[in-house]
Formats: sequence, structure tokens, C-alpha cells
Amino acid sequence: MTFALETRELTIRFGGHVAVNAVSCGFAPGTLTAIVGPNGAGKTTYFNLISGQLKASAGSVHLQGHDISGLSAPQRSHKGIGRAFQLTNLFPNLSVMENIRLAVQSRAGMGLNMWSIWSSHKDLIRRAEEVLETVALTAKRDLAAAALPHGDQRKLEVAILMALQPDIFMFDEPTAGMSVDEVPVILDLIRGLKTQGDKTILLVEHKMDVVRELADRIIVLHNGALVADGDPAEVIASPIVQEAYLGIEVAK
Amino acid sequence: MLHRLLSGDLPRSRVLAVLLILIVAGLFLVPFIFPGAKALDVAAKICIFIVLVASFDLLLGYTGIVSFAHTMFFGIGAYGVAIALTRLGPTWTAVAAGAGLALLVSLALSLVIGLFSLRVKAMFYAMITLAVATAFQTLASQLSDFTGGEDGLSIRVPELLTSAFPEVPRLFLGVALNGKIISYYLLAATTVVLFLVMLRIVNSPFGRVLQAIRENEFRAEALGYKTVIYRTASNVLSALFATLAGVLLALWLHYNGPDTSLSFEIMIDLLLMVVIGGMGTMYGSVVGATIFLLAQNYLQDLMKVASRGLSGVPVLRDLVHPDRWLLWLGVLFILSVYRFPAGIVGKLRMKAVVKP
Amino acid sequence: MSTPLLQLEGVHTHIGAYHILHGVDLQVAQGELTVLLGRNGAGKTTTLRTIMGLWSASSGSIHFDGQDMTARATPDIAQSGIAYVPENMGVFGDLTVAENMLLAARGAQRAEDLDAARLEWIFGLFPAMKRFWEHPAGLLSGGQKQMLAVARAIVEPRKLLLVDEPSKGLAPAIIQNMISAFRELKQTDTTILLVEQNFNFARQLGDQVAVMDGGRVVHAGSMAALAEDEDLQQHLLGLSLASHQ
Amino acid sequence: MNSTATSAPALEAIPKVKLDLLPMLLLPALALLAIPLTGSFSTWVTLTFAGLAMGMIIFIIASGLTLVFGLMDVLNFGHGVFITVGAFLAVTMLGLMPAWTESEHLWRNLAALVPALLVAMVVAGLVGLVFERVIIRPVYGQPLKQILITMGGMIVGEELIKVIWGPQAVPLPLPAAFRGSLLMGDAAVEKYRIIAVVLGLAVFAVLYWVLSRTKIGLLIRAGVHDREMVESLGYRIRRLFVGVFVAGSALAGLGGVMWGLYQQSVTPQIGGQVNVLLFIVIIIGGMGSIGGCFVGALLVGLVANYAGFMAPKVALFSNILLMVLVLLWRPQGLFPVGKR
Repeated sequence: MTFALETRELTIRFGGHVAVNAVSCGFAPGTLTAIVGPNGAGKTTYFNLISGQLKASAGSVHLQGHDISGLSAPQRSHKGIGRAFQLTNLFPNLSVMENIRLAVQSRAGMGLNMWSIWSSHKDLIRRAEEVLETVALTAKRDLAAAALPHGDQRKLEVAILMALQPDIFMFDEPTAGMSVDEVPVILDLIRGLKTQGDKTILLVEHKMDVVRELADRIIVLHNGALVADGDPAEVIASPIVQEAYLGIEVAK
Repeated sequence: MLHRLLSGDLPRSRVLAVLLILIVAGLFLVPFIFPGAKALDVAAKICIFIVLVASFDLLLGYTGIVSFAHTMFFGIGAYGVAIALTRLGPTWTAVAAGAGLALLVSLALSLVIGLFSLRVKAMFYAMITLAVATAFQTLASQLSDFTGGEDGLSIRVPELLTSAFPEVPRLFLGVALNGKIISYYLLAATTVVLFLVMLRIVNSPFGRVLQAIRENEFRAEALGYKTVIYRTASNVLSALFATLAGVLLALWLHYNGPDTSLSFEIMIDLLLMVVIGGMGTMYGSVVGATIFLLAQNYLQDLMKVASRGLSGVPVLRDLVHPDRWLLWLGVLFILSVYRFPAGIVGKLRMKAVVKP
Repeated sequence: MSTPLLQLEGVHTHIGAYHILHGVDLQVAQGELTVLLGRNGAGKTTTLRTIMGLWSASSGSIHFDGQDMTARATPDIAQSGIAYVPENMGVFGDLTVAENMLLAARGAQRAEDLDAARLEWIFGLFPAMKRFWEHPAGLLSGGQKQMLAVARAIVEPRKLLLVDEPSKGLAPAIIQNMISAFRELKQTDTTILLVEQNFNFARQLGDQVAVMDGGRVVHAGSMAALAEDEDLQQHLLGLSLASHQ
Repeated sequence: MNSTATSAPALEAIPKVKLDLLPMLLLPALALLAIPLTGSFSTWVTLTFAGLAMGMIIFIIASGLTLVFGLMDVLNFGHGVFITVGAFLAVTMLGLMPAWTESEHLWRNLAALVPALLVAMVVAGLVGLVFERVIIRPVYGQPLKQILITMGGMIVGEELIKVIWGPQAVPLPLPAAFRGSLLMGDAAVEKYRIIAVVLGLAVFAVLYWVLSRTKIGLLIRAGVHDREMVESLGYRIRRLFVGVFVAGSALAGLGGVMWGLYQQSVTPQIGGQVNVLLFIVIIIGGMGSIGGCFVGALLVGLVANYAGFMAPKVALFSNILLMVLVLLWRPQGLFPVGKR
């Protein structure tokens, strides 16, 4: 079977520190994999290596079996790797609509079109409106992104990713810093993506209840290395995860 | 129709719309309302600087890049035409050749500067462009065989554009329609076209990407936009439009020298116009250029009066000396960066949103 | 019970559009080691930074040693007797170990002015500091930098020590060293507020514990009680979710 | 857990201090390379001294600029104002004491020059204090606005200088004893250049000593690295920054006097013109590095003089060329200042 996405011996060092240490892992198409691990385990760095924000010191990233290690972040985005960020990362002074439209436009490869009026591309705008609809932000389409409450900004972050229509969705703690009543909205969006069946989803998340419910599979990173991989219930119960989270037993 | 012409970017403020209509109407009626060489000259300068300021805003306001090399491209345009006309004689072919060559030089230069240094931080880029522009200015005054050195080049332009054409001009509403009037209207028409083209560019899908880069370059990259390409494209476009503004300048003045197109003072003027008019809005360039150039004349006259009135008060007299007008615009500049960074246009639009 | 050395009441902190702390109530008693536990994003680091004044509380109050610290600037807060070891260790890489230590001492102008006896004591805790005394701190390994960060914080006695995840990313041997150092530090009656994710590390050192979640302290009590009570651990830390089913 | 692991080999390894000597070798390499190219040895000596003198003055001026950048990420496009203020103050001060400056006695010349230097430093420092408060403080951490506003400060400053000292160029003659040259073998070396070199070395030595041997210096270097931590240790970094800014302005004032005497005339534009050289120097050196600033300034001075002799037309671009070459070799400058 060809993996939708695969990393082979993926490694990055910062000075003497190995942040991600020879992680080999394949992600089957249509599955949702949760990546867990304590703070500083290298999860976000692992994401950065896959989406191209960082270049690996060693190892490779493969998309549908093709080595994409040499590609830049924009090129990987065009190949179908989409990424939502841990800290909200929007265009603050542009409107909600324009934020999403920039993603739709990138997907359509229209960025270098200098001679048409942007608002005349009805198809792109319609597509953006659809996405707005799914995240229930239609009423706020003309507000500047910076003016949105935090929960809506997180929704917009996810909406931008959906507008890109990637094959691989990467969510980095999508519910971080959200109030309790806002969390289900985001989870419903991810659940919706999962039920489409053809999307490969990678999810970094700390809330174990969320992970257990959504994930088909869990991998555990600890000190940059992949230490466990498998069925959610099994992995969560395994001693290695206990150790990663609780700390190594040290003689008293 | 208007919507298409303005690329969907309407003034969005009644006051601004009225102001713009007044400016445009004023510019087109100047020969008839304010006869005399001086008024026409100020109006022509306004037109040229609208193009120049708009092209600078494409870079500074829309893409968020500070460059101090913008007058270099302005100078290349002006020198290109001036040198071609000196060498090839006053023909339209010479104008086309000069402009074409100047555009090529600007293209190459802006591409090199862009690719070499656009990856670095804003301050770094500002410093590098400042250094390059200074070197270019020195080059222009050293190559006096071509450029006329510090004296510059006085040029003969195609006959159509000279005040001696035609021998017996027709009178229209009491104004003699000679070559000077013709060249003014050609200039004004070119300004309108170039302005609308730039307005279109900033309102195209491409223009939106530029704004996205200004707002959050990292995220634009993650969306799949190769930002180096866009930043370089913005740099090149802005340089080409500045070059065209330079062509217009040389054709209007029948002269070009370091002080009219290359000097750092003009760069400063440009900064003042962009910031006061409003960064990130094309209309800001219209408002900024008009206000600045009117102030340059009006303010100096006012200061002359004030200075004479205060001739007994030592320091104050010197502070309002007409040569010190830049002092006051400098103060205005600093205040506007602090107080209303979106400039006059931004302020007007904001007001329009607050009370619809 | 006497008044705590440090007391936070209803502290809210915003960072930009983020509302991170949603009313933190926390007490740190004189002479004890209090551990702040909680998963990633619970607000532990933000709590420490808010105490240090690096981020300002948007509402609520912070009292330290009988004084209101809520609106004070970071240098004032530090001078009132709080030492801080940040998550990134804050080691000055261009400076030598000796110079790093010197900067943390208030009166000393030169390394020779440092209290020799105390220095020997610190060298006893972290022998590597003596060995690399004249070396640029940037060349130290991650574990050594962490030691330097802690050593620097105790170069002079302080009323309160704030330490952010001293075990993060360290090899087991170094963690062991760190635990012994903190044990020794506790002997000197230093009050410590320690942020940890590593529960076993925390369990060995803590007198008191506060557990954070969603920007609030959701449990406070003695470490002994929490360490005994598996159910409470499960409930609070959500760490061993499936392990005992 | 195995307790022997506490003395793991990784702990024992003593890190080696790597001294980055390559950029420093550039200076002698460049000087040696120039010997055959300049033709005669005596010409070479004259040119080298001229280059070193120019470099030293630029270093004095640029040192404050690069430190201010390193400490607070503030790049002051208005630094030239302090230079011009210093130069004009020298005109005024020396103009008040013609008898002393025209005297053939060295001590009388010095008695005129030293107060002029001091006044220039103090006043430029005060101007810096005002500049920091009014122009820079409101735009900390906003690079775009900072560039614009410091440029605005430059415009207004230059205009105010014109109000005080007038818009024209003013002569600034050297005190009598500093005129003329000394003969070193066949080579003639201008006396003033020797003074400039000595003064530049002195400033470098003092700065180096302050930065590496005093607590204030340690704080500055620590602040460049991590200003939040410096505050967490109980120091007011703002106050430190203002101190560095004022000291940097004072040095620029001192350098302005030196530059004015070097040019023997002063215009209101003098600061703006030197600004460009300063930027080239701090880019070459690595922004924030004093050592880099020193090497960069001397490189710029030497290259300008060698090129000026060998190919005058090229000389005007030699600095830009130098900058491009250095950046191609080390994109962060000769001594990149490490920021985690």
C-alpha cells in the first residue's frame, strides 16, 4: 500500500539538540492519526518538517510515494499538504472573506493574475462563501480578522485550511486556548472531514478524551523520538505513554 | 462602468469622493481657471508625482517594503529620455527608445536588488537601498559625458510638445492651445491611464497577495504563495512605474539633472506624500501629492509673509523662513506617522465606516 | 495558617487576543516547595510570567511578601526578592558561566566579589559549573545550561524561586542531579514554585501541589495526598486515562 | 536508576572556544595585497594611514549605532543629526578661540580642541536624549514606523541645524600644530591622521574594556542576547538602553568633530552623507557587533583610499562592492551576533 504521507528517518538538530530523532512513520489515506507527547516532545517541529517550514537535517518526507524533501513550503502546499497553526496565524487587517479567499485563490493558482478585478471572480468568491458557511462565519465576513473574538479566529484558521482543499490536513492543537463551549464546533469540523473518508488527517492534541474518540491511531513522540504507535486505547494504556507523560520513575 | 474603471475600489467615503472629484476637475481645468505658466507647472508636477507616489505606495503601502531607491528609478526614466533626445534629436523615436531602454535598465536593476536582498529584514533592505541609491547618484554625476554631471541636460523635445507649436495656435475660451497645453493634456491623460492601471493591479488577485504578505508573510508562504516572487514582482512593478514617471518629468521640464529627479530630497518628499496621503491606498497618492505640492508653494508664500512680520524676533524669524518649509512638513510627517498612520485617506474612510 | 509568601487572587491574563488565564487563585506558603502541574496549554508558564510581570494581569491581584505586585514592572518584582528560571533557561550564550552568575548578584561588580562559600555550595550541587567557569555559556549542553540557569537563580539567597520545567528535555541522569539539587535547596528553607509536567519529578520534591487546567487552578492540596490517590490523579491529570480500566 | 550515569562522558567534554579569526585577517590581507598594486611603498604607507584614519573616525561614529541596534533592535536613520551637531559645535567652539587654534604651540591647540570635543560630546548626547524620548520611544518594536519616523527626525534635525548655523558650508580649519605631515622614510603621513588613528584606537580600547570587563558592559551584552531575562534579574533595561543611546550619540558627536576636521569644512548635510557609510559599515560588521563594526570601518576606510588612488571612478562604488562581496561570503556580516 502507498501511504498518503510518510516520513523516513526524519531528523532535525538544532546545535547539539536533536528535536526530532529519526522518526519513520506512514499515514494511510483516509485515516486520522493523533500525535501526542509531552511538552517539548517535538510534535510541532515534526509538523514543521512535514509542511516545509523547517528543513530536515536527515531523512525524507514522501507524499503519495514521491520524495518531497527538497520542496519549499509553498510547493508542498500546492502538492496538497495543508497546515493549521497552533497559534492563530491570520492576516489581521484583512477581512474574514479576504482571508479565506486568499486560500481559495492559492488553490486555484490565481495569485499572479494582475489584470482582473479580484471581486469579479465569482466562482472563487462562491467557494469562499461555502467555506464561510460551514464554519458559521458568514455574518462576520466583512469584519477584519483581528476584530474577531478568539474562538472565531480559531474557526477562521480551520476555515482557511479547508479552503485550501488539501489531501493532508495537519491540525496543531486546534482547540488550544478555546473556551469549553467553543471546542465542539472545531471538533465537529474535523469529524466532518473524517467522515468524507478520503482525507488524511494528522492531529496534535492533548485532550485525551478528544483523541480517543476521534483517532484511528495514535503515535507518541517523546524527546523527539517515536516511542509508541497503534490503536488508541492500547497506546494510551501502554507503560511507555505513562512514562512519557508521568516522567521516568526515578529511584527515591 | 465606473466600477470596472476603478477596479471595484471606490472611494468609500463621501468626503473623499468629493475631494477626488475636485482634484481631478481642477487638474483638467487648470489652464482655463488659473492661466499662467506657474499654475500649469504646479499642476503638471502634481500629475507626475501622483504616478510616482502611487508606484512607491505599491511597494511601501501594499507590500510593506521600505525602499530608499525609488528616486533612482525615477531618475533612470528621466535620464533615459533626456540622453536619448540629446543623442538622437527631438523625435518620437528617440522618446520611445529612451523610455524603452530606461525601462529595461530599471527592470534589470530592480530584479537584481530584489533577488539579492528581499529575503532580509525590513531595516536591512532599507539600508541597502539607501546605499545603492547613493552610489547611483554619484555615478550619474560622474558620468558627465552622458548625463551632463551636476548641470544636467537641457533637451529639445518633439515639436508637438513645444510652446512654439503651432505657429498660430487656436484660441479656446481665451487660452491659446499651443504645444505646452497639448503636452499638459497628454501628461494628464497618461497620468490617468497609469493610475488606473496601478489601481487595477492592487485590486487584482495579485494585489491581494501583496497585502497578505504585508500582513503576515509567514502565513502567505504556508498558503502556497512563494513570497520572494511576489515581493520581487512588486519591487519590479513599482520601479517600472517610477521610470515612466521619470520619462514624463523629463518631457515636461525639457530638462533633467540630479536635483530634479535623483536627489535624496525627492525621496524625502515622496515619503512625506505617501505617509500624509495614506499608505496602502492608491487614492492616498492623489491626495498626498496634491496637498504636498500645493503646500510647497502656498506654505512658502505664507511663510514669507510671516518671516517678514517677525523680522525683529531672531529665532522665530529663522524658523518661519521660507527655506525652512521642509521643517514644518517634517514635523507634520512625524505627527502623522504617530497619530494617523493610515493618512488622510485612511482617516476619511474610517470616518465613513463609523457613521454610515 | 500564616499569610502565604505569594498569593494570586482571580488573575486573568490576556496575550493579544488570547485569554490565557481565567482567574487563577494560587498560594505559595513560606518555606515550602509548591508544584504547579497541568498539561500543555493549561496556563502554567503564563502564570509564572504573570507573576514576574513579563505579561501583565488584566484583572485580579498578586501579593508577594505583604506587597501588592500586580502592576509592578519586572525589574521591581525581581528586586523584591524573586528569582526566575524561564522555560528557555534564559542563559546568556555570549557570556561566560562566571559572567552569567555575576549578573544575578546584586552588589558584586566582579566575579571575585561573589560570596565564596555560597559559590562552593553551588559547585557542590552542580560540579559542571566549576569546571566550565570561564567558558562561554553558549557552548554548554542543554542539561548544563539548565543547571546554570538554576545556579544563577540561587547565586544569592532569594525569598522565592520560580522555576519553569527544569526537567524538560533532560537525560535521566541529569534529572537525578537536578532532583538532588532541589532537595538540598529545600534544606535551606527556600520557597519554591515549580512548574512541571513530569509527575514523578514533581512527586519527589513537592510539599504542596496545584493543578491547572484551562487557565485556572482546579485543585490545590498537599502532594502527599495526591500521590496516594490514584483516582484523584486520573481525574486531575487525565494522564493515566485508560491504564486501570 | 544507574547512578554512575551522572558522570556520563557528555558531561566531561570541555567545549572548545572557537575564535573566529578569519575576518580579522582580512585587514592585513587587504593591506598586503595593496602593496604591489599601489606601485611604491611610500605611497602605500600614506594611503594605508589615510585609510586607517578614515576608518577610525567612521568607527567612532558607528559604534553607538550598532550597539543601539543590537540592544533594542532600533535602527536610527537619524544618527547623522548627532554627527552634524558635533561638527558645527566644533566650528563654533574653535571659532571662539582663534588665538589658541592658530598658535604654533601644541598645548595651546589642545587646550582649544579638547574643550571643543567635550562640548560636542555633551551636547550631542543631550540631543540624543531628546531624540530617544520624542522620536524613538513611541515606536519601539515597529520596524516600519521606526524607519519612517527616524527618517523624519533626520529631516527635522537637519532643518533645525540650518536654522541655527545657516544652510551654507562653513570652513573648519585644523589647529595649526596639526597641519602638515610627518615624514616616515619616503612616506608622508599627515599629522592629523595619526591623531585620528590614536583617538580611534583609544575609543575602541575603552569600549572593549567597558563591554568585556565592567558589569554595565556585561549587561549590555546580555541585553543584546535576551532583554527579558535581564529584566527578570532585576535590571531596568530601558534605562540601560537610554544610557547606551546617549553614549552612542555623544560618540557620534565626537566623530562629527573629527570628520569635520578631516574634511576641513562642515555642511548641514554632512551627517546625512556619512549615514550611508555607517550603514555599510554596520552591515559588513554584523549588526550589533562592536568588533565587527571596528573591522568593517577599517575595511571601508582602506578600500576607499586604495581604490581612490588606483581607480578614482571605481572608488565611489568600492564600498558598495565591498558590502556585496562580504554579504555573499557571510550573509549576516563578518561577526553575526547570535540571537537564539
